[in-house]
Amino acid sequence: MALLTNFYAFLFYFAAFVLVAGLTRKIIQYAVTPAPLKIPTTPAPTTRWGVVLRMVREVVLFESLFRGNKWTWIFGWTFHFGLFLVTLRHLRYFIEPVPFPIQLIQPFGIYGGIAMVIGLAGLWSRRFLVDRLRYISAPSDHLMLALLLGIGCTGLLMKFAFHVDVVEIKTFFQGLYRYDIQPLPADPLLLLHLLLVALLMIIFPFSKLLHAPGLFFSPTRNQVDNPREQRHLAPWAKRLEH
Amino acid sequence: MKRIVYREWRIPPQRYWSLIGYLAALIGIGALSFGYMEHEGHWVTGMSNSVVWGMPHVFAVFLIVSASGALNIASIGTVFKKPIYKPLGRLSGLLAVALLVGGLLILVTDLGRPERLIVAMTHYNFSSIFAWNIYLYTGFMAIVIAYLWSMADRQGAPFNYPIGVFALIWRLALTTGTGSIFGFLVARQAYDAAILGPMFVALSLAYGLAVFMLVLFFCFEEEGRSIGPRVLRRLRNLLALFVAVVLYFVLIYHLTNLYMAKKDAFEHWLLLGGGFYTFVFWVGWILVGNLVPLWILYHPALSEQRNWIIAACTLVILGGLAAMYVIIIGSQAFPLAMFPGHTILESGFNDGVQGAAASYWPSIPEVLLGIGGVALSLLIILVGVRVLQFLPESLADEVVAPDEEQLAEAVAVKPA
Amino acid sequence: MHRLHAPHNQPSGDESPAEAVATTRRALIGTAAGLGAAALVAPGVVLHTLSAQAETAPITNKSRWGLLIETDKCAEGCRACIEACDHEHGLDRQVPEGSPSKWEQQKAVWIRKVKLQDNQTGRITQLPLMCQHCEHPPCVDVCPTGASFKRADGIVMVDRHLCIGCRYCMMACPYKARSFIHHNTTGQLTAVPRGKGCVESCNLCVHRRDYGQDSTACADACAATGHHAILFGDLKDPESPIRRRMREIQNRQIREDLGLNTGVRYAGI
Amino acid sequence: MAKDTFAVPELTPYTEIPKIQPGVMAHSAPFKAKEEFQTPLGYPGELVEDWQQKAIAKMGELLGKYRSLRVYLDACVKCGACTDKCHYFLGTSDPKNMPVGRQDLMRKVYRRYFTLAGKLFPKLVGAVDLTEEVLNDWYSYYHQCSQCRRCSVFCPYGIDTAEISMAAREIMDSIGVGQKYCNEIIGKVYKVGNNLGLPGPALRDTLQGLEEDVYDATGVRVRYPIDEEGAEILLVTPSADFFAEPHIDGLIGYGKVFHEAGVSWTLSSYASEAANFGMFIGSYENMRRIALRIREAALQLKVKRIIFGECGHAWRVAYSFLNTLAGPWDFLDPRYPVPQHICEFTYDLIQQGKLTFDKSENDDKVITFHDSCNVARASRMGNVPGGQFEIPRAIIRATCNHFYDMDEDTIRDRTFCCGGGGGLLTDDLMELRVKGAKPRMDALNNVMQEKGVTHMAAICAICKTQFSKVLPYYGMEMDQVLSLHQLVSNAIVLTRRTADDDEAQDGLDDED
Amino acid sequence: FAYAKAAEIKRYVVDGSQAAGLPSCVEPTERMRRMHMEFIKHQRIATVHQGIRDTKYSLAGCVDCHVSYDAQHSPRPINQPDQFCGACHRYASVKLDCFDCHAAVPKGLDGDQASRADGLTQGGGR
Ligand code: HEC
Ligand code: HEC
Ligand code: HEC
Ligand code: HEM
Ligand code: HEM
Ligand code: SF4
Ligand code: SF4
Ligand code: SF4
Ligand code: SF4
Ligand code: SF4
Ligand code: SF4
Repeated sequence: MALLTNFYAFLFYFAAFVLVAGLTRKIIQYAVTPAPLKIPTTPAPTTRWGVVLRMVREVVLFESLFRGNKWTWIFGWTFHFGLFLVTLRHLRYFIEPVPFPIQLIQPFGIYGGIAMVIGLAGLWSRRFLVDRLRYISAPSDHLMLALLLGIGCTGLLMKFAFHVDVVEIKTFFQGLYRYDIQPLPADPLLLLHLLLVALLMIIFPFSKLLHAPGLFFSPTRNQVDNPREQRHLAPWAKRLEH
Repeated sequence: MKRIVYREWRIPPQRYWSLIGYLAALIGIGALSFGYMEHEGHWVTGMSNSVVWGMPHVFAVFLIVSASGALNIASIGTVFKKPIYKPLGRLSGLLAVALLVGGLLILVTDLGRPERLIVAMTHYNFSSIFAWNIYLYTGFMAIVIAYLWSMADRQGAPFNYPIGVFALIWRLALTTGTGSIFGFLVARQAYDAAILGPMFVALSLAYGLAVFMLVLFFCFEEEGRSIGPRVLRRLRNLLALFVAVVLYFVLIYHLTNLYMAKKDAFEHWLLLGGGFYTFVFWVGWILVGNLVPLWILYHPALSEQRNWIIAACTLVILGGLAAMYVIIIGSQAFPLAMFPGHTILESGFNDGVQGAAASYWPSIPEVLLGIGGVALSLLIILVGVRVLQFLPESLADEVVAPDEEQLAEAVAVKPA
Repeated sequence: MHRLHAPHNQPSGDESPAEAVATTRRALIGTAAGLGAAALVAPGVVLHTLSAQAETAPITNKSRWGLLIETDKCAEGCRACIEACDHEHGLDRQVPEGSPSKWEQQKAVWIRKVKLQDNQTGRITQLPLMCQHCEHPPCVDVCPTGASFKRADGIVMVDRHLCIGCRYCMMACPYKARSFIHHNTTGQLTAVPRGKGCVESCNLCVHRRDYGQDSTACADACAATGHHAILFGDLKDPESPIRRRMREIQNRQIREDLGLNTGVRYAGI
Repeated sequence: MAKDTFAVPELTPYTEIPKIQPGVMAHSAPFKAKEEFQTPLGYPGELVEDWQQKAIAKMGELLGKYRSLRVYLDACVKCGACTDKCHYFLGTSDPKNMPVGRQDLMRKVYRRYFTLAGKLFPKLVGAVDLTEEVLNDWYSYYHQCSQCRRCSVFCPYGIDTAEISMAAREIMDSIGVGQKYCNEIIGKVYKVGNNLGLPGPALRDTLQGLEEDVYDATGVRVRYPIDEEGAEILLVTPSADFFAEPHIDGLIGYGKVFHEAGVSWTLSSYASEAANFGMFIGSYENMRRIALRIREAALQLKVKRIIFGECGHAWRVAYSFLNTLAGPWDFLDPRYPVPQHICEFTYDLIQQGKLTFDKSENDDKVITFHDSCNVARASRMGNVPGGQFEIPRAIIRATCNHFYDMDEDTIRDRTFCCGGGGGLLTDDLMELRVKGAKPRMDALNNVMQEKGVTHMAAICAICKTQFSKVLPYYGMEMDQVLSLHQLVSNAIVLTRRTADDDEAQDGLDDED
Repeated sequence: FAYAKAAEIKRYVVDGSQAAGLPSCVEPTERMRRMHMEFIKHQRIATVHQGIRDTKYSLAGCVDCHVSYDAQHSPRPINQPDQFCGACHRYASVKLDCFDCHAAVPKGLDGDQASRADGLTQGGGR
């Protein structure tokens, strides 16, 4: 028992470290790489605020994807929105006291979980049914979906079929903050759920999941369309001028 | 074959976002009312143990009924194969979904325990017409979405007709079902009538079309797309026909009620002695909702003018709300006849002492909740036409299909 | 014969309080699994006792509970049955909200008194009116979730864990027997949970049924005033007092035309 | 012409998404640049020794220089939204012509050398070594991308395959694998001043001829000046405008507009080319070198404004990059944006009511408009987003009575490339050009059938050339494609009689 | 199922409640922590629909056993944030709306007793 608890405690310390360090490194890398030319996909907003709005629409509504492919949009959006709700619901394990909005969101988190799984199933089926997607899918693309689907299904099973001791789980995670390792209940589903989650955290900075931070750095989406008004010069390009 | 070109609604962003802003504000206010009613309990509304359904239901039933009627245009296009209505099919489907969503949301937010919605979706009592309606509504939504797909996606085209027929049947079932929510209430004198089902179908046709026309005119006007006189005339004639049918059903309904001795008292009350309800019935439902619009629509000069047609549509809608008020609230206010042949002298529970009607006065939160639902429907519509190709590029005479029965129509429908 | 009002907090059995506690302990430790005795002692405070055996098997349709109301016995100005019902179910703990006229319309009422005058003869009738426990209850037919239901023993009630507060049952009930709880509730009784947003009505004092008491609060109260206008009993048992009395006097259902076969019958209307 | 080596696709009422056919376009590759074309641009003449390391090193360098590349190679989730968006895929069915398929050619190499997952588990993430085979694929398929950016419109992260093909071409150039067509042309610009290699005297001849033609046709002396110091406006236009139908009709139109506006203007023989093929090969340095010629010409001729003629990618470089590459433009008149598009100029005059048109001159035509991809998705006109769609249409509406748009999904920012952009406008890629034009041809054919459209106007030299060439493959006439300013030219009513009037007028103008 | 050792687990049972002096809940405590909602939901169906008034999983039973008393010997509503149900549910952020309707203090089963119990506490229901 103690072994298991200690293993998971270590695993989560490690996973959190990889996630944070890896993401920070990637984000810094994106941020310091210059975009030497103005390449927003036009029509593009001509003001900073316009760009913020465009970005919000992309992040919240997946606007471009909506124009691109309705099926992918429906499934993809369902999945991400569900994931978002689930994440909010999960904050209850990590915050004490639980903030009021998180308390309110709790029941929606469950629907979010269901939506997420449906969305993932839809996305995965596209990878088999559409020849173009079959062609571009690497094993990692399938595994990523399997991983998330695995997390979602174990989670839902815990919610609906094999209840676990939520309070102990919370105590375990609260303990991690203080390096005070509390016992983790040894329910198999929970252990599987957590194992997969740790895996997800570890691969996050090394996989296509970088699309989440990537979107914010995409020059075609985050640039203001004002090249005639404002001269835009990358540091390395400036050096050419002399 | 000539293709109908559909285009996203491309009014200037400032204009668009300000429209969305207004609607969002109304929805926000509706949401606040919901929060207030939910937090305080229903005592803050005008509803009581006597009048258990109030303003929210007036709005909700109106929207639901219109939703079904709005789909009528699509049906005429695909099922009855009138090509001139074809370009309107998509908008008609969108409206059907949007109005239904708005209406259902009002119903849900008015529940005593809205958080138990999931219970309503997991526990069914199949002897309840209400439970069936849950199926009818969700099914309707799914069918209309499939219908829209069959109209918009080329792969769907072969299914267009069968889905259209199915949607038509479903739509009739839905309106009948909605009407039967009332029709099955044997206890209430106003409701216990088989004719309520068909009457609701008639109401739905008129209200759905009126809403449809207003939305269509508004969208086209804003963006400067053109609607030719032919389409205008066809829609106008259709509306006139539907309004006339409504009037006919109202007549039949009250005549049969009068004929049944049991319901004498109710009829007498509603048509003469019901005070406010009598007023709403005659002025709201009959005059504003039926007679004036009919007059406009059959008037040789006015009926040719777009603004007058718009006015007629608006009146039909107002009349529709009045009709719902009478049907839903009036019928509850009239006391239950528990002791035929007796007069109630005293009662501990407002049983209609001396035949008095129960009092009900709409409260502000209920009305705002209803308006919020309407705003939500409109928001869905405006977002829909903006992001997807719902609106035909033009309905000018030279673009739309020729009238298939021009001659016959001139004789049959055209006002003399 | 009809029993007079029995004080219902009177210990019914021969168990002494001490024994009761012991039994309970055992039950909770899991050996006797809570069968039978259910008397609990909260340390040093109140002695809770139950007056009868709690039901541990599902109720059956061997009985159908009902009431017989003899209107001519019902006295002008008397409200004993109403007060008893309110007290029994904690309705007297409702806190008025809104204007008095609104409160009149919105407060929960399970049983009320109605005074009628015959339009022809001018005869005045008084009667208590509550849920009629219809055999074919329209409220149950229309309830979308099945929250309104009829127990095997004929009691029509609302499972308030399922009720979504749609009020359709209220629309359907021909007797206006139901109330919607418009307000936040406080101070509910253990035996009668009730709360905002659900619909409720007379349930023939269902907890009394399940704890084996043999009458309803209203009937007991009426008897206590000496009027004996309300008689409770099993409509299926030909030898029950209620059936015997029904054979003796003419009685009918309110709105017999609807064919609901109510469990509450009235004599003298 | 080797018309028969491939089957021309059949036009269909709707452009269907084909089933994939891997490898069907692997054979398509442009001629490689010989040493003579490589060296002027600063590239090795042939495949260098340790090309793999060099290429990877170059890739590393570009990853550090271009955020676009860095983010795009990481971010793609293989959602597939772009897969059916590329006209080359729609026309050829080769899955490596799906934008993501094209990106993956580089991404798999990137993963192998630059990511942990690719280093550890190459199979899992589809990472491969940079082999000769891969390089061949690169050469072949990165020259089947017209850098039209249609894919970036639909990609949820805006991944722009054009950025990746530009980078790939630069990497290939840097190891000595260049494309003949682009590199030769860039060399010509350096040597002569324009893509076609038309020397100054030839240009002067042509322009003189034009003046006479216009005088003959209208009786008005419209001037087509070149190298005139002190003119207010420097017009920079694609060299095709001096040379071929229908381009030259556009140039005639610009002249008439300037004439009516009463402004003085000039062309430059030193910067006699608007196009900037440096962009196609992804070379910032070459792009900058070409752009700087415009700066020099502007300084030399002491102009106050710079206006660009009709050319798509030229306008992209001008609108989006010119300020970056050759700015700042503080010596020009600050009242005008630098640079302006000729359409902006014409549109402003129309707005001010300074031009008179006789629309009936264009009544023999029913027009549709082709949004050139680089204008539509990589630049703007006017001062509101989307001006690049509205301004040309407004000009058409002002000059023609009959105008219909093509299918909504094929215009504005969803427009289909003509099939010849991005440095692919060469005869060695004819099969690709014809097949890649299919989606546009489908849409055109539809409006021809349904609306009776007879002509398609365009505002890009490459589009016009490409269409003139490709239309006949689809059974249409090459002269169905028009310059936008050709319509202006046809309809404009010339009210000023002589050039002298102009000067007098100019004086007045300057005063108010 | 393998459960963590009971000894290692933080307990929510409130001092001064009847439960504090008892070794285990109506089911093994580990099981109760995971399954109590299933038990009482099941019980409520049995009670409401079938009239079974078994006290094993009765909500009233939970309250009786787990409720604690203040200095004046008044029972404290069990759903208060520092009481048995309330504390745990707040920690786990699980909404507990049972006590919207159900009495949160033991009041016995009829009105007269309830009045007496009420004399000892304010409010009660919530
Ligand atoms: C006879 C008294 C009794 C009754 C009735 C009772 N419990 Fe308990 N319950 C206990 C005791 C004693 C414990 C503590 C056992 C332990 O410490 O291991 C407990 C523990 C619990 C726990 C675990 C709390 C913790 O701190 O780990 C839960 C949850 C619980 N009970 C819920 C309920 C519910 C729900 C009901 C109603 C169905 C109920 N109990 C009825 C006596 C009771
Ligand atoms: C809207 C009111 C309401 C709410 C909320 C409510 N109940 Fe009840 N509950 C009742 C009523 C009414 C009864 C029936 C009592 C009777 O028939 O005597 C009841 C009975 C019960 C019973 C059987 C009686 C007992 O004490 O054991 C249980 C168990 C029960 N409810 C559990 C719950 C649980 C768990 C919740 C919260 C999830 C809950 N209830 C929420 C109204 C409610
Ligand atoms: C040990 C902590 C703990 C205690 C003590 C506790 N609960 Fe819970 N309860 C939980 C947790 C955790 C859940 C949610 C479990 C899940 O979602 O899988 C829960 C869920 C519930 C649910 C289901 C709620 C829903 O919306 O699904 C009810 C009902 C409930 N508890 C009633 C009670 C009552 C009544 C008491 C007090 C007698 C009580 N609980 C005491 C931890 C506790
Ligand atoms: C800012 C936050 C994010 C945005 C805007 C975003 C956006 C998108 C979009 C637009 C897609 C393509 C459509 C699709 O296939 O669903 C996508 C795919 C995907 N996203 Fe996200 N995402 C975000 C965060 C995340 C996070 C946090 C995760 C995982 C924990 C995630 C996992 C995935 C996966 C696995 C796919 C691929 C689905 C497939 O294989 O088809 N995303 N994302
Ligand atoms: C360390 C992080 C996590 C912990 C401790 C955790 C724990 C849990 C637990 C205990 C449950 C059961 C909830 C219940 O019974 O009420 C659950 C459910 C679930 N989990 Fe997680 N989980 C974690 C991360 C994740 C992640 C990253 C995802 C999604 C990618 C996820 C998806 C789900 C889903 C979909 C459910 C079911 C719905 C729900 O109850 O919310 N979990 N999780
Ligand atoms: S207690 Fe008896 S007499 Fe008094 S009102 Fe009730 S029924 Fe009538
Ligand atoms: S009297 Fe009303 S509430 Fe009672 S069973 Fe009959 S219909 Fe239902
Ligand atoms: S209010 Fe409750 S009991 Fe009545 S019909 Fe609706 S759900 Fe059923
Ligand atoms: S039977 Fe019980 S619940 Fe019904 S009215 Fe009488 S006291 Fe009230
Ligand atoms: S930029 Fe254009 S040509 Fe290149 S891949 Fe994208 S869509 Fe195809
Ligand atoms: S649309 Fe973008 S993210 Fe999706 S497959 Fe194409 S390039 Fe990748």
